[in-house]
Amino acid sequence: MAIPLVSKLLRAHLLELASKDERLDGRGRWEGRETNLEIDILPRAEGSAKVTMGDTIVYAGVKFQLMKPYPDRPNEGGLMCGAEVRPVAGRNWEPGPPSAESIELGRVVDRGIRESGCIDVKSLCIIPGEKAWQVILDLFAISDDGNLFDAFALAGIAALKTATLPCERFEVGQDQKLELSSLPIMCSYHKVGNRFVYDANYKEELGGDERIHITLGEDDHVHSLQKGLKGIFSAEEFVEIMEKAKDTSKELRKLVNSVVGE
Amino acid sequence: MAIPLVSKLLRAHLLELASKDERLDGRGRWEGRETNLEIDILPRAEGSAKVTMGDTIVYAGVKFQLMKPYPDRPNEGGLMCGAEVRPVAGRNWEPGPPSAESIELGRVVDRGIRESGCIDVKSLCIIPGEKAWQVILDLFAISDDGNLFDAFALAGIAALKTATLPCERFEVGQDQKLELSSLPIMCSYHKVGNRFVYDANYKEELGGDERIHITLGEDDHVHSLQKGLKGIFSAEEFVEIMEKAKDTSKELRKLVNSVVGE
Amino acid sequence: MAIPLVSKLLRAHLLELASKDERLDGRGRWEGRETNLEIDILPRAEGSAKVTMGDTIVYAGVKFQLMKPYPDRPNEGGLMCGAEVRPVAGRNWEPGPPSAESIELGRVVDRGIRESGCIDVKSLCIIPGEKAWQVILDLFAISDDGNLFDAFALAGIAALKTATLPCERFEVGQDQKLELSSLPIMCSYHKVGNRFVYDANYKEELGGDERIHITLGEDDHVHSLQKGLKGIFSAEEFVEIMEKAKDTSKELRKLVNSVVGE
Amino acid sequence: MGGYGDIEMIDENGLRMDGRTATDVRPITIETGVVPVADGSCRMTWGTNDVIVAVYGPMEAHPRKIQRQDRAVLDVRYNMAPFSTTDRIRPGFNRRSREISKVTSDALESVVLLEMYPRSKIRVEIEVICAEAGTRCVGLTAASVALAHAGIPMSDLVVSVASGKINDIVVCDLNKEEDNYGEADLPMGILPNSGEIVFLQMDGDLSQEEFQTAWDYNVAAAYEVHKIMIEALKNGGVN
Amino acid sequence: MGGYGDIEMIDENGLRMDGRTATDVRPITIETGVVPVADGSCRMTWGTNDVIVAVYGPMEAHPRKIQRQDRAVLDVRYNMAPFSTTDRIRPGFNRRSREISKVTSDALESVVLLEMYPRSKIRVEIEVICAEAGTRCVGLTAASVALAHAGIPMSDLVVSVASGKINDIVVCDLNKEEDNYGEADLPMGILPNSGEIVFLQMDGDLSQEEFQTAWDYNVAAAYEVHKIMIEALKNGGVN
Amino acid sequence: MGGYGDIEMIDENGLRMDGRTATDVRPITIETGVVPVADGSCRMTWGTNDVIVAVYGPMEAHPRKIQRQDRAVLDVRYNMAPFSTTDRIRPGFNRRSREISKVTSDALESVVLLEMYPRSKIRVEIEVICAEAGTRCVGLTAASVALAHAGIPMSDLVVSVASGKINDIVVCDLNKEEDNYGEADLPMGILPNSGEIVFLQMDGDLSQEEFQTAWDYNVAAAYEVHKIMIEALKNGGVN
Repeated sequence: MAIPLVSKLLRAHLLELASKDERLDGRGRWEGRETNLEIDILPRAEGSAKVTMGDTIVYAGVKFQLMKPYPDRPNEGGLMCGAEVRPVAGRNWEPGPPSAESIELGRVVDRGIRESGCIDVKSLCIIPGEKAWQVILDLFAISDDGNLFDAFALAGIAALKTATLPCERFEVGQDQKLELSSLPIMCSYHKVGNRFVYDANYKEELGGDERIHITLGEDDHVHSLQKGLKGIFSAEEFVEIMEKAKDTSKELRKLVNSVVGE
Repeated sequence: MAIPLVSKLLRAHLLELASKDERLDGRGRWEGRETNLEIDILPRAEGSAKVTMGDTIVYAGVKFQLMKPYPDRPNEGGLMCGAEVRPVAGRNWEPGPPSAESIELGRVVDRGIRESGCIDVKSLCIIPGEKAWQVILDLFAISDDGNLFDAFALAGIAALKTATLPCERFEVGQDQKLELSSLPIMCSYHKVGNRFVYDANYKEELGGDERIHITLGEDDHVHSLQKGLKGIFSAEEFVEIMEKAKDTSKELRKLVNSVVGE
Repeated sequence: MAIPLVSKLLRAHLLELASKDERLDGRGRWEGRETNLEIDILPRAEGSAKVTMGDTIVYAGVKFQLMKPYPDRPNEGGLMCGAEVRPVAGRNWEPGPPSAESIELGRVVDRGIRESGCIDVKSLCIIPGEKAWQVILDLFAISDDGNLFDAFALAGIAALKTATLPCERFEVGQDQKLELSSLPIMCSYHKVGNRFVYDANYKEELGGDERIHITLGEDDHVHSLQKGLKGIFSAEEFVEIMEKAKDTSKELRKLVNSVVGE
Repeated sequence: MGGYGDIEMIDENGLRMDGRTATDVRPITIETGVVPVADGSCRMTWGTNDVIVAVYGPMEAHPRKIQRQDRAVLDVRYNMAPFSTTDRIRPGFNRRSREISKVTSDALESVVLLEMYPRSKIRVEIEVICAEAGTRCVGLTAASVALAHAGIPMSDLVVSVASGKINDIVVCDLNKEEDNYGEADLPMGILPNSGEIVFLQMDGDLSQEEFQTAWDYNVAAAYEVHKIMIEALKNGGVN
Repeated sequence: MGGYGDIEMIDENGLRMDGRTATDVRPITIETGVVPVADGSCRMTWGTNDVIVAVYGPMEAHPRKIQRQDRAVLDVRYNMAPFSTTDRIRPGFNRRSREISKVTSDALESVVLLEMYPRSKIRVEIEVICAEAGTRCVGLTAASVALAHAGIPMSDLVVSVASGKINDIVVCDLNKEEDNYGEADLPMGILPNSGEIVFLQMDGDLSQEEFQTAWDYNVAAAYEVHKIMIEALKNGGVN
Repeated sequence: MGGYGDIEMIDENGLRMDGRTATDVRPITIETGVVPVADGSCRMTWGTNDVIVAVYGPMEAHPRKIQRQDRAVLDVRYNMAPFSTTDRIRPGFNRRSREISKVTSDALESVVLLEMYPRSKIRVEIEVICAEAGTRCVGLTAASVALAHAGIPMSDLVVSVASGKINDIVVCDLNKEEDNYGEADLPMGILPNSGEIVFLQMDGDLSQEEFQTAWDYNVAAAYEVHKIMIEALKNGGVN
């Protein structure tokens, strides 16, 4: 990703807004943008979702492949999660091999899903040591107006929840739903104008400092954390955003359940 | 390939020549350069040819490998066609991964041969689903004075026509000729000075606009077309070069047959 | 590797020193820096050594993998030798794919060991045509103050001499020592101030011309030679350094034997 | 071109398996403005094809060595999303995508008035979200709509259509099944105002007569598709 | 995080397999100046981990396009030597190394006074020679020592420690066996003078209560490790 | 070096399988001007080896960062065409080619008067069209002819020859079969006017005495090959 020059004016403006507890687009500090979730919108994918958060738009598609289980885990299938931010998504995203930014994006979303244990990799085994399903979750950004992390995570878990194992096409029995035992949800906080806000948009990211990504599962269990970018934060600051993440993750989980069906 | 700067003078000169129905090197509009075809000149290849068209010189070499047929086509072998224009061939060709230009070169020549159906891929099968021949045609430029497309296509089809399946070396029976059921021939036209000419040389390419590649088979059947570069042409212009391609392809087919033997 | 600009002053200074038969760090023309060899210092490697020659520090680690023998040599295992000079080792070494310099380093050290025949590749075969050991020798520079070639070669042969085949971990019998039938030793000479010196340091390399690498085995048999860099030398010059290499290689062989045990 | 002619793709009434006549084009929708952060964009569905195009620019071309003193640089990328086909596509370099990007760029360069923006760059990003058959035609057509939506001046829109041959019959706008068993494919890029050509490819086997029919079908279809493009731009306005 | 809980990793007395209590850190040594040609360097062993860090700079940043007018560029690389693990690591590009390099760089940028060296570059090279568990923590901690050894001004040292969970018990500084069977891992980068955080990752499964315990263990351990760092810098001096 | 010594490569009269004595060189032809668009070129056949070299330049070196203020940059590439060997060679990066390019470049830099062309670049492109044994020697020798044909000033031509050992006997200029079963190979690059050396490699096993014999064979052969080079340049003239 090309690094845009950030004017000192933008940073000063964000600082001033923060001092009045305001944000660029009029939102409250912990308020997210309007979020829309659609499912089953990619006819060639075995599971799919589209998430719109303000002007940020992403797709998630699930495909399955047969794999040979790893020798040390003969009874398990696999999960692969790739995030691609191609130059279609914004003027600062560049073509070429994956940037450090998009590698981090993919790995942080991947960990949140993987570490929650929501997919029982043992249930993906077809013949121990010989054949198992590999779940491939592809995250694809169409429009980046900030906070791709949460948009990807939300689209990703929704796409998985709608996915169907294409057993018939691969001639290994009848098609069946991919079972998810829980719904890990990521909430991201960005330090803007010297205080953390939820769901920063692109301009806030541009004039901001560090960001913190929290993935919570059922009963507020923590499954994944990541601090990104240059910046220092205190234990008190962290406690505050963790509290907020507990609330917001519950709301987003409700959204997924209402759209996909529990 | 490095993009050389084209002087406006060259374009103006070409336009003036065109207005008098003349060309840089004195040729007529539809006249090709002196073309020479030699065969069997690469001792390590199973089929080979060298084509000289004026100062453009290329080699084509055929090698065979054993392959496992693709699951959806168990009774077929394969054809692979690669064009390499290494920096030996001219001051503007650069080292490194294949440029967009050389990818287009390889793919256009490949399609002309492949789509003509001149190689019966079923005849390349040795044991269905297990073993088949892969034909590899390597096109290699030594000197680029323009119109590598036609030179590659001509050398390629001639090399294939001289090729012998190395059955003995691979211990699958006795050596035998590769059968070709037809001789697809490519003719390329370049818009220079606002009109199409046949077999443009390097300077004409440099000061020209779009080019059109036509591959014709027996009975003037069309097997492949490609328009390259920026430029607009009319239906009437296309009809004219198609008529010329019918004549020229017959002449070049005669040349191949006279050198290789029908 | 970034090419540092060499001041004419340095070259002039080296020339002047040479005229007085002196060197930058006070050594004699054929005198090496203090050389220290440690073994068994990498707990995860199956054989390892660390060599310190003045401020040049390198590690060598041996790992084993199972391989399928090549079809034309069904009774043989393999040796792979890779040299990596990562940017940790000095301010002019750069990240990215291996430079021409580090490729040459790896290949010259590899040839010295391979061509001496000190590893009997037939003894690495476990089941002919099916399973054999591949010996992987990784050379890794920590600090480059010149003459990485000799440091790598010395660490490499010492690491191999300490290596143990991990038969138990791979479940193919009991662990056993890797047998070496000889100890090839490399000695490198650099033309500095218009005369060859032994074991050039970084500054001498910087202000020097060509270098010559000689690998000698038992009874002074020659196993590998390489001339590197721009420069011209005479037959007489070569005879002189060959004589010196005979002496120095014997001393270094003694060092290896004293540390590793014969 | 597979050319397995034993499957009946056209019935006794001359209708194709999806009910179209030989000259019918698949259903098409166009929506502009679908990438809010871009300077111009559109989504085009054409049969089951689903393609999104974003346009960025004109903006400063950098590094400076890619700048042209007398015109803008056009930077066109065609890409298929990993989930756009039945078998997943691995991200990364791909000879087919490189070639389609190049011919699409060549076609668009023929109509975009690049001389109006010296030293600048215009990026055109074509993303195939769902592929059926003829994605290169959909991409090129949608790209000219997105350029218009971005307000980039052009001498004309480009309409791209492909005709082909199945069961020895020439038909317009092959769908996926027809493409799998088809014997030839002739995609063209047509300027609807002059009838001139900026894009042309073909492979397979066509007699001179069949070739002429396929050409004529493409030109006729281009005028129909053009109407839908104009309608979408009227509705969506220019950014 | 494997999470195979049937192996007993903690005995009835609360002691771990290597004899440590829940809050004990593995043995640590630090030696500075181990890369003589570098501007600053150190070797840190932490359990069986063996990490070497070299610092080069501040030096001119080139090519010029990477220069920043108002500060130095920090160029951090984390790499594992091919022989650092039981299964050999193939040299070359690696997503995991790229990500660890980035988060380490982010953490160090938070403390290095980059504004003091406009237009220049500081290189930090972290090489894992032998890996046990927690190499990213060792790398980050050792990097801050090497920067101090190079005389680069910083607002504070960074101490990085990870706590985790095994057999449903939270413990500090997982060793290799514990890591293999562990159920969670929480690495943090702590500024010992302010208690603030510059690095934070976590994966696995921790309840809110367990999470708090792991956090507290890390903070306590950081103060202990900090003492060893200070001692090493006193002994080794600044280059 | 294979070293399978059970095949008789030399008969009782000291003749090799292709009829040569121990010191005979394979048949050689040289033709200049074979790449018409280049500034200098030649084709050299040596046994079944067939090598084409083109020289471009001196021309402006760009990007500017590769320029040297006091001399020209020499850019040498050695490459084997995919059809040059029995098993096809895949195009692309190749450690062997990279190393041979480097040693060839080092050898040529020793004789080309680069100081005469500050800030410029000279490209030498060596393409092996058909390989037998000793392609690096043929490439280096042909490159010096092509440079002379391009009118680039040199202090001397370079003649490269390799001697080796088969069946414990030292012979000059190994052919393919001899190379397959040979026990050592000593390629050298010799300046025929001074007898000095600019290129030297060796691998295998040679006693000090055998080594001296191989060296002497190379020097003697170099004078013979040099005559053919001079003859070709006389016939072909300078471009």
